[in-house]
Amino acid sequence: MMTKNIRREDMSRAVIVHAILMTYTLVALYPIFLVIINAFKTRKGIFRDPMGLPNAETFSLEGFTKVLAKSNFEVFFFNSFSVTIITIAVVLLLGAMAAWALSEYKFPGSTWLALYLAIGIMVPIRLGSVSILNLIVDLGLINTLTALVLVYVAQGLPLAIFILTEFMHQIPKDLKEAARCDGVGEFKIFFAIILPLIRPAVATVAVFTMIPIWNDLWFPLILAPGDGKQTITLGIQQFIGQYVTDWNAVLASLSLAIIPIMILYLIFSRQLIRGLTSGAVK
Amino acid sequence: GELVIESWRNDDIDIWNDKIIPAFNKVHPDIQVSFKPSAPTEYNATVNAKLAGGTAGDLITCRPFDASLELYKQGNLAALDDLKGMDNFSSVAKSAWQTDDGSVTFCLPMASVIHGFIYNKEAFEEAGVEVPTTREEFYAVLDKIKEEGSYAPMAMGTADQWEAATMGFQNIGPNYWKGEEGRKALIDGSAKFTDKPYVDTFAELASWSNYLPDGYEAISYPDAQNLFSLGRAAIYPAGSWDISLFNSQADFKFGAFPPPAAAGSDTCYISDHTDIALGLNAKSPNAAEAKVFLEWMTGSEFASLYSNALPGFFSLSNHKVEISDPVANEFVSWRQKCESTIRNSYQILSRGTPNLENELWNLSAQVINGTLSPEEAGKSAEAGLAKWYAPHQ
Amino acid sequence: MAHSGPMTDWRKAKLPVFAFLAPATIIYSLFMIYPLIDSIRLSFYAAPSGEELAFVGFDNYRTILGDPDWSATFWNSFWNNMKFFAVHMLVQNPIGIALAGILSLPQLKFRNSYRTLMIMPTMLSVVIVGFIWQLILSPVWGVGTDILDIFGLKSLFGPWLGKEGSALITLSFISVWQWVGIPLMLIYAALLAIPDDLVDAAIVDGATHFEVFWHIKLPLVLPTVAMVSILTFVGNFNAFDLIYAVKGALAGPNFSTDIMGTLFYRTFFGYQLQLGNPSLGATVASLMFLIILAGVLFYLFAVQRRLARYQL
Amino acid sequence: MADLKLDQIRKSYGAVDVLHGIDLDVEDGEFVVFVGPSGCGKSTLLRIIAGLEDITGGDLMIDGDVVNAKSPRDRGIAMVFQSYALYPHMTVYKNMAFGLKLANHDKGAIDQRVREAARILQLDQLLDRRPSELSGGQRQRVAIGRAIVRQPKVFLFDEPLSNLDAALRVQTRLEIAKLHQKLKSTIVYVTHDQVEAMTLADKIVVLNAGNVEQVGSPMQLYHHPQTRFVAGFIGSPAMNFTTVRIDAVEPGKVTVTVPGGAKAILPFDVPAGDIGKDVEMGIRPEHLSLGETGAVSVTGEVDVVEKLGDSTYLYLKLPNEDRFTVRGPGHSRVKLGETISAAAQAGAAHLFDINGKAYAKLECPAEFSADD
Amino acid sequence: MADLKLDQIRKSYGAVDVLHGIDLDVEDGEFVVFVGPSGCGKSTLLRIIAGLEDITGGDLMIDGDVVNAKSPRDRGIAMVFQSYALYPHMTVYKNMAFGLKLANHDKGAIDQRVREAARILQLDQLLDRRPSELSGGQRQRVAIGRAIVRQPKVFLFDEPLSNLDAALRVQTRLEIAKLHQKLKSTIVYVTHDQVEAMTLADKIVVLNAGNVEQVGSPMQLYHHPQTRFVAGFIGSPAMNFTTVRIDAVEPGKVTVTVPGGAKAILPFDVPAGDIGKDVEMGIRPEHLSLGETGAVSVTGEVDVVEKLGDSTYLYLKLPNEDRFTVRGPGHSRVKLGETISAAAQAGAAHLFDINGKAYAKLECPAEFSADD
Ligand SMILES: Nc1ncnc2c1ncn2[C@@H]1O[C@H](COP(=O)(O)OP(=O)(O)OP(=O)(O)O)[C@@H](O)[C@H]1O
Ligand SMILES: Nc1ncnc2c1ncn2[C@@H]1O[C@H](COP(=O)(O)OP(=O)(O)OP(=O)(O)O)[C@@H](O)[C@H]1O
Ligand SMILES: [Mg+2]
Ligand SMILES: [Mg+2]
Repeated sequence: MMTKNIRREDMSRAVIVHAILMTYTLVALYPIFLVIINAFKTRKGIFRDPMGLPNAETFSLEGFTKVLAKSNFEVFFFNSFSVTIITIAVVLLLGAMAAWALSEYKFPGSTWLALYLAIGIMVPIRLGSVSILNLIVDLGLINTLTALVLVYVAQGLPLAIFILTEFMHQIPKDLKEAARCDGVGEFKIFFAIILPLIRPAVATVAVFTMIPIWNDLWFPLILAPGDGKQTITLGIQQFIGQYVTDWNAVLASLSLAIIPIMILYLIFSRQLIRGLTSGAVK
Repeated sequence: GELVIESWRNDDIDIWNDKIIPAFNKVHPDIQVSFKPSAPTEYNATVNAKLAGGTAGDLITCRPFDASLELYKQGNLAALDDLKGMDNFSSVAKSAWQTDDGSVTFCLPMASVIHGFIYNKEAFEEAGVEVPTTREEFYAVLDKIKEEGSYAPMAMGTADQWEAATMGFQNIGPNYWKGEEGRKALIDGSAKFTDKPYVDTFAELASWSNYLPDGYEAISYPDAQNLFSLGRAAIYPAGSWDISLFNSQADFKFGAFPPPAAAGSDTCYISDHTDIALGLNAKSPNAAEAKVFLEWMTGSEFASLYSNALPGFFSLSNHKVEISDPVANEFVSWRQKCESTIRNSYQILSRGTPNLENELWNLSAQVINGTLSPEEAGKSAEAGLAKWYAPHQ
Repeated sequence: MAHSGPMTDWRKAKLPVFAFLAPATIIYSLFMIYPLIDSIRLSFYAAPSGEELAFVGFDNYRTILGDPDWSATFWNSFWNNMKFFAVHMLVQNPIGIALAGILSLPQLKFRNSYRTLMIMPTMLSVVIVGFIWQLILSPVWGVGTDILDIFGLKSLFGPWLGKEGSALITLSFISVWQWVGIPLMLIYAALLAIPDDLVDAAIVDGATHFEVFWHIKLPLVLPTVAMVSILTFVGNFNAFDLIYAVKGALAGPNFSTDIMGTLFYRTFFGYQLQLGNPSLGATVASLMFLIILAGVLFYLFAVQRRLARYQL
Repeated sequence: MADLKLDQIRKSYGAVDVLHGIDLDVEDGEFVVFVGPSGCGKSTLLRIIAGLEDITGGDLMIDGDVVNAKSPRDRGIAMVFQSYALYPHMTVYKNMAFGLKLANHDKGAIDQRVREAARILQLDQLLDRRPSELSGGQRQRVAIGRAIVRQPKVFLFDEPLSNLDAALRVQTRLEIAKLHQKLKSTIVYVTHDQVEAMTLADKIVVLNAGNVEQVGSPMQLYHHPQTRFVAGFIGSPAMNFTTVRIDAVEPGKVTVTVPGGAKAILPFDVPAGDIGKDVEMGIRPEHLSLGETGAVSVTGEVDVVEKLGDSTYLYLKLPNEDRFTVRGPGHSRVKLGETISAAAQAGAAHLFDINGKAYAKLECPAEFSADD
Repeated sequence: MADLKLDQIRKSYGAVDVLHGIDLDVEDGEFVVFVGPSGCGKSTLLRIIAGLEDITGGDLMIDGDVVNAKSPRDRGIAMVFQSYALYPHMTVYKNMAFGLKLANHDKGAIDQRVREAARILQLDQLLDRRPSELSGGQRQRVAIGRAIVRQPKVFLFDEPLSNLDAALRVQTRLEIAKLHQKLKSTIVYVTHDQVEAMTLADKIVVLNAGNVEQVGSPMQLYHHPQTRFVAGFIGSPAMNFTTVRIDAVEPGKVTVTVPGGAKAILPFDVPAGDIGKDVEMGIRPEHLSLGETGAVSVTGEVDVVEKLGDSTYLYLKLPNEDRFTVRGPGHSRVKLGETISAAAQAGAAHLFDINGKAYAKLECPAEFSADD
């Protein structure tokens, strides 16, 4: 009964479509899977049969025990987490505020300011490392997570403003005007109406901002290499030595480092899906 | 405050934390020391940035020659000539961390590394070959093992480039250019890379491609280490620092032999490269404590501790050090029978652009990959030097 | 930038406008623009070893572009970068577009799961990505050979990362693998904004799903495709990490994987025995900036203007 | 041109049943209009005919062939969407030619058909414009043109006029009517506007919550609604309803008490068992006359007066709080708050049982019956 | 509550002049409706009153104060938008309370006002829902509620009903009318639907291309349009127009030739200079009777028939190709293609000169004049 009404071409199309999607999903995930299974193997297990699942002979938590014993992984996590979360929060707030001002208000030089704020997308901030370091030293922020947050915020703002401005344009004009007629002040309009409305866009920006920060190695190295301030990526680095690489530990810490960012991503991605499927802000 | 040591030696954290620092603290319990390595590839950039920003640690691990010299010239490293115990080091040992005229020494030499070949004793037994003593025997052994087929004759790759230069070119080269003699001749311009010894070195290197595993172009340094330590290769062109890894990972017996010279040559040459030293950040607020630490490092306790904790890193001090590791001992014993030299690209010759060391990485890798002939490699290296180095112009 | 309508005159809201813009602009100017300008300023100075910085005008630019060695290196990295970009344009974006197109098919089950999973690689750090792919492509460990063996293509396997001819392309593909999520995400969002009615109309008009995609959806998301392209361009010409993680700053073999980012790094910070030269490094970076700016301006004036954004 | 047969068509989205078994015959050349409140399933049914939705149960036949499993392009249908769904990046010409091009018609033939359709719809001058450069009415015509060129067996329209303003709506409505006369094509048309339904349809299908409430010609539905729902839905302003009590029944006659206590004798066949029950009586505003006496008369307070110029709507509140709309003349002098009476002939009344089913009306003057 | 005065209000966007000097007085408690075709500037004018657009020239006074420079929140207005513009992330209650909360009213007062408004609008049950969970009509009421709670001096409505379906539109229209009666507030209301305008307004302002075309009560506009534009715009179906030739004039009387050749004597004062000119005569469909003879009579071929149940619209094509709509009875038997005549009383006719200005109509039966 059911099948009679379903077109054959639909069935075959569904099969092909899912075959393509699954193939690509496999391509996307298999390498990650490799890292994770190998993290649970002995060194010999890793290199004798890198594709094999850990079995009785090759299973080992050696990497994890080493990582957890030798390094303050909790501290690294905490540092990475706090830097990432705080940066995201600040970038989103300030970025949204600026994007709002740029998209909502007409003022002399607004186009130039928008361009000025976009330059940051085009140049590698690494170039300014020494000046940044000097600045941070002058501000007495060296070896603090604050230093990282400030730099990451500056780094994340241009793209955030760029994307959020686009989204802001989509907010129905009526809504803002209704609020103005309601006697709502400009700040309140932004915080009580606009911010809640662009949540999906905010989630997108959060993901874009989060990736490079979580994975950055450079600024933690020069701005906050101190004890108790290392981030997770920096933490992993300690297992990649000059001449000796501790593969078990590297794989274990890589796996451990994947988890939190995946969790963060999944959190944002629910908002993201909402954003994508609800046509932004309608 | 606390003394912070900047280093690229990630690998040594445990040794410093578990052995060296506690030993120091037995003598000076009031001085806190912490060892803060960063990734080796990022080290130079990081330290430069930190020095520029004034946030670097008190003690800076010194690369040999120009990298450190530049730091000294910029006023980032303090002169250490007046350090007590500095006379425990030979002038050769200090040469890597002195101004060109030798008037100032700015880092305390710590260790050198020696190149040679490590071999799998079981593989040699299975193939029925003996440790080669001449170049001809060396290739006979390689041929034999290749023929026998159960081992890759030699474990090395060119993916990381530096292996090709450091474990290849600088390993076997001194036998061609007669060690220090050839190295100095390059510096004063009396020898050129287009000369026979250099072309011959490249040529020998090129012949290695026959003995390397398939796809060696994409084999990286850790790959090669693993190939050997997992018992899949017979010979491993080594730096002495590899010993400790193999000690912990190889479950077969292995030995070492120096780069074989041509049959009939009377002297053998080895690369005994001054590799690592420790300098004092000129702006360190804890200079006094730092000096105490450095002085302690000139002593025999440190020499013995360091050489034994890190088999393959050989103290550069004049103290007699008893090395318990047999293979390390084997390496250091070559100092007696062969002439020592350092890598020929390190002193002065990498001061300009193009940089000779980096050139040699590239050229050695290309020669092994077969994308460049030995003659062209020589010409290219020479042309690079000629660009900026007056004696070669 | 398209504006939805008349904007509010700032005079009515003077203080708020200032308050909204100030924090972002200040942090950004202080920690982004000031350091960048300060560094770019360096490109007009030179500091012979141990001496003070001195103003040298365009000398550094003359060196980079005029000196045969430097210019060879520079243009080599430029062309490599173009190839790197070309692979992204020809592979990453089409794959992203195609996957987004498939994901936006009506009545597709599990679309969100697929999408979430496909974007995973984008979340990884290059340390991880470089490591994984070196492992897979290593001739020693045989993961790659084993996988090809499944399809009977074992003989095709080669040390791609190690050959001059293939290393750059291989790295580009790895980068594509990692970043496909971005075009996928952006174009998927744009595709979802196309009203269902349009698709239905085309289907009733006799179009297959492929024809709908080709004739209707794709033309309508072209502005997004263009935006993705320019982001790809900017991203590619700023790229550095992956090549550095896999091949080091020397970008071997024989500089065949050297792109502007690695050249900049090597020049600015130095590498191994080579000392960093901040002045020349800043010069390279300024040239990179000019190239990127040229690309962006080209996009703004030649491409974006011609692409009509249709009111959907 | 073709006929269409729906046989027990059912549709569910997951657990939600949207259509509960629709039976319908559409003859060749007939203009059928689906009406019904929002969400009743009109669009769903139309999309099922188009092939845009799968059928959950039942059979759909076009020209005698079961097409359940056929894709839209093989059904010989063309559809005009409420949003017009014009391809924004194509010119008017290309919009119309698109389907033909996909079907690999040769260029000359395409051109001829497009120009012919453009002529009929007076789009000749606009062929090079893009949809964004057209007015609403022009867009609407392009959408229709796109359907015409394909020479489909069946035209499907989904609320094609609802995005137009009042004047344009009237005008386009007339054009569609003329088009139908000219093409003699089978048309299925969805709307929730009953003026459109009344003026365009040969046959109206009233849908309610996924069921067919009644099928018939506009006049049949207007004069002989079979249910209270249809009675209330067809006609504008809507029919007035109030509760009346059945006092006595005779064959073909029923006596009821209307709110306020007056009695009325109406020509309905009501079973004796219903005596004493409260049922609903309906009278259309246009059949009520102010102040006049008639068979049925109601009295109430005027609580809104709407003057439209040509006529005046008076909204009465009856004693039982039910509300009656009365259409008075344009120059009516009735004031807010006044209590007035309105009356209608017995034949104008409708009577519905407690389930909303109409009682059979017996005697019926021409004025109150459909005869075509 | 307040009065409103517009004095030579002008508005341009850059070089585009949108409003060309609007004068208008709105009295306290008056319900004023702006009508006009799309793009004529209705919304712009409303938004100027709200303070959402800057004034280019002229003065706007509320309660005697010039408010040109005041921001919306200081004007004591409340606005209801066509799109409702409800805050999607807030419940109905919060939507209504939002403005008050920001004005720092105390909680109890807010709650009381919101509940009172909810009661008036029958939203009591919906206070905890979000806008996405409401029907169109309910959303509309929330939007109105949000305006009510603020107890503004002036209510502004911008096409509040245009997103609703027909039934809901009628219902909401009545609610707004009652609300006005209850609150006695000053209301400015924009619509392009003239039924709304006619039924709601105390005073209608007809705008055309940025100018006030005519201001007056609905009946004044219906019976005494001062221009052809107003005549055609007010009334549904629209007034019929055809070209007539002026044959002779006498004081208070003009003889014209209608298409087809018949003569008609109409009660207008036409200057002798216009003899021989072609002018436009307008007659509303509802004033034409089929077949009857009258002062003015036109003959034409029926080219469309629309049966609406209660009445039938016949579309005649006159000999000069002009089209006349005639409203016939619901049971009309007229067939397509028939040639029929329709006639009207002389008083029903309107006559416009070549500039579209109405000629003064002299004698006028009550039926054709506004007297309120
Ligand atoms: N994809 C879907 N999933 C679940 N329910 C759906 C879906 N599409 C439609 N429905 C439901 O089916 C019912 C019928 O919808 P349909 O669009 O046919 O209504 P309609 O009669 O066209 O209404 P309108 O006049 O508002 O267009 C509605 O209750 C709707 O909520
Ligand atoms: N920001 C603007 N810039 C330029 N012209 C504008 C702007 N806003 C409106 N207009 C123009 O002003 C005129 C009046 O617009 P307005 O919105 O007031 O019309 P309206 O009478 O409300 O029409 P509708 O019935 O379609 O809502 C239109 O021609 C419109 O194109
Ligand atoms: Mg519908
Ligand atoms: Mg408007």
